[in-house]
Amino acid sequence: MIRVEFLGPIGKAPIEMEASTLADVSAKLKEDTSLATWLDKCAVALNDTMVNDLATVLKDGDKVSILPPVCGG
Amino acid sequence: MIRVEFLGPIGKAPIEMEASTLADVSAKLKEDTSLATWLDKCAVALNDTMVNDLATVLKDGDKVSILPPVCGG
Amino acid sequence: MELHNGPLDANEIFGRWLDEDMQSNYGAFIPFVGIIRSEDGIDALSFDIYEPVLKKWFDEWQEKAVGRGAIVKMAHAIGDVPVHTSSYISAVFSPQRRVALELIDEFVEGFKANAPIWKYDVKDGKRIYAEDRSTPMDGAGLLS
Amino acid sequence: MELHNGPLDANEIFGRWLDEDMQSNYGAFIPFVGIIRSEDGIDALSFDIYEPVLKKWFDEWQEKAVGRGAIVKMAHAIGDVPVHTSSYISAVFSPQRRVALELIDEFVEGFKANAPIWKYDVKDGKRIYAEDRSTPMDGAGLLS
Repeated sequence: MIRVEFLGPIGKAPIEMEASTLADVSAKLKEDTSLATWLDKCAVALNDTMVNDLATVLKDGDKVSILPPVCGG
Repeated sequence: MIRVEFLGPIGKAPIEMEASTLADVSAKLKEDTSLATWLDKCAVALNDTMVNDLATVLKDGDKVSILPPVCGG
Repeated sequence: MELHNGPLDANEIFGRWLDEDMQSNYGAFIPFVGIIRSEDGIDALSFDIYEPVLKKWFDEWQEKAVGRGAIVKMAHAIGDVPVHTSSYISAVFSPQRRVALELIDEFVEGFKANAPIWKYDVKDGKRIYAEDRSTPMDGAGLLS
Repeated sequence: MELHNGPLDANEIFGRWLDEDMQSNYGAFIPFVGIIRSEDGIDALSFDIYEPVLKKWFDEWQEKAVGRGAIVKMAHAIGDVPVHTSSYISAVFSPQRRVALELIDEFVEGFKANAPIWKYDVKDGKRIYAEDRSTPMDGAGLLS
């Protein structure tokens, strides 16, 4: 099981799922219509490190964070 | 009569002279060997406004300032 | 890097940062102080921060700065920050003027683009995501 | 624009400038603090300033800044400034981040090139003109 957290304004509770790569996470999140407007604008962190590759392999207990568009300052 | 002041590190007392243009001032200062190493590096102000033209006309009581290379900060 | 609940005390932060490194033989210290402007009828801006990723982002910048002989510092507010108070201060100490001026520009712009911070307008007690002023982070769209 | 005898009290100046314009609805405040580095065995740097021309130089910059919706401020030390103390602070207030970052860079570089200030190393009680670090002002050589 891995855990997916939605940060900032997405306002969605974390979910747990089985997934062996980020591509699996992508496939599952695309089924969720409440995320339809978010996914193409969001970046992704794995265990708090930004990641850029859908082939990234996941292991039990991993944390995947979904980061929407930012505006600090 | 006009007055010529030498600023900062030049360390030379002000002098008074007759001069109708800045070209006259230039001619007189070039006769002063103590200024030989300064004149080509110095900028000029007339009554505290920077000037760039040797033909600038002077009148009685004018103040010409000689400004050597700067380094504020 | 430091996070504060509510507006920053810019004087306290400036004085403390200066004390920390005034004797470190840097020649230039440039803080950037962000102040909340009164516009569009807002009472305040409000901020969410994801600290673990922000900390890594900051540590990478610190490494870059040190590689150029400089250091960076940063403070940001969490939660509501009323208009005409400060939400964000970043700073550079560097031996040289040029490095300091270039680094503060890059650091502030890099921050705007990739620090994991979300901004909301506070109007009539409501908190509205500032979507139109927000920027997708590097790598956005990976899962889409 | 303000001139002080001896080192600047950076905290006092920062706090006062911030108080003056924190409520003026600017979004960014960037001070540049120049600190005397210990190098080449100097005890201090020392400065001569020709205030009438500096004032005109500053007023022209203020006009430029106002034309871009911003303002500039400046403080400089006269006389001796010991190592690890501050000789120079300039600052920009601007509604926008980009204008602030660009203006502080231009203002500090313009200052270096054309503010009528002369710098001396202070070593073993002697005051030595910092000729090799000095720059002829725009229009230099007119009388040569």
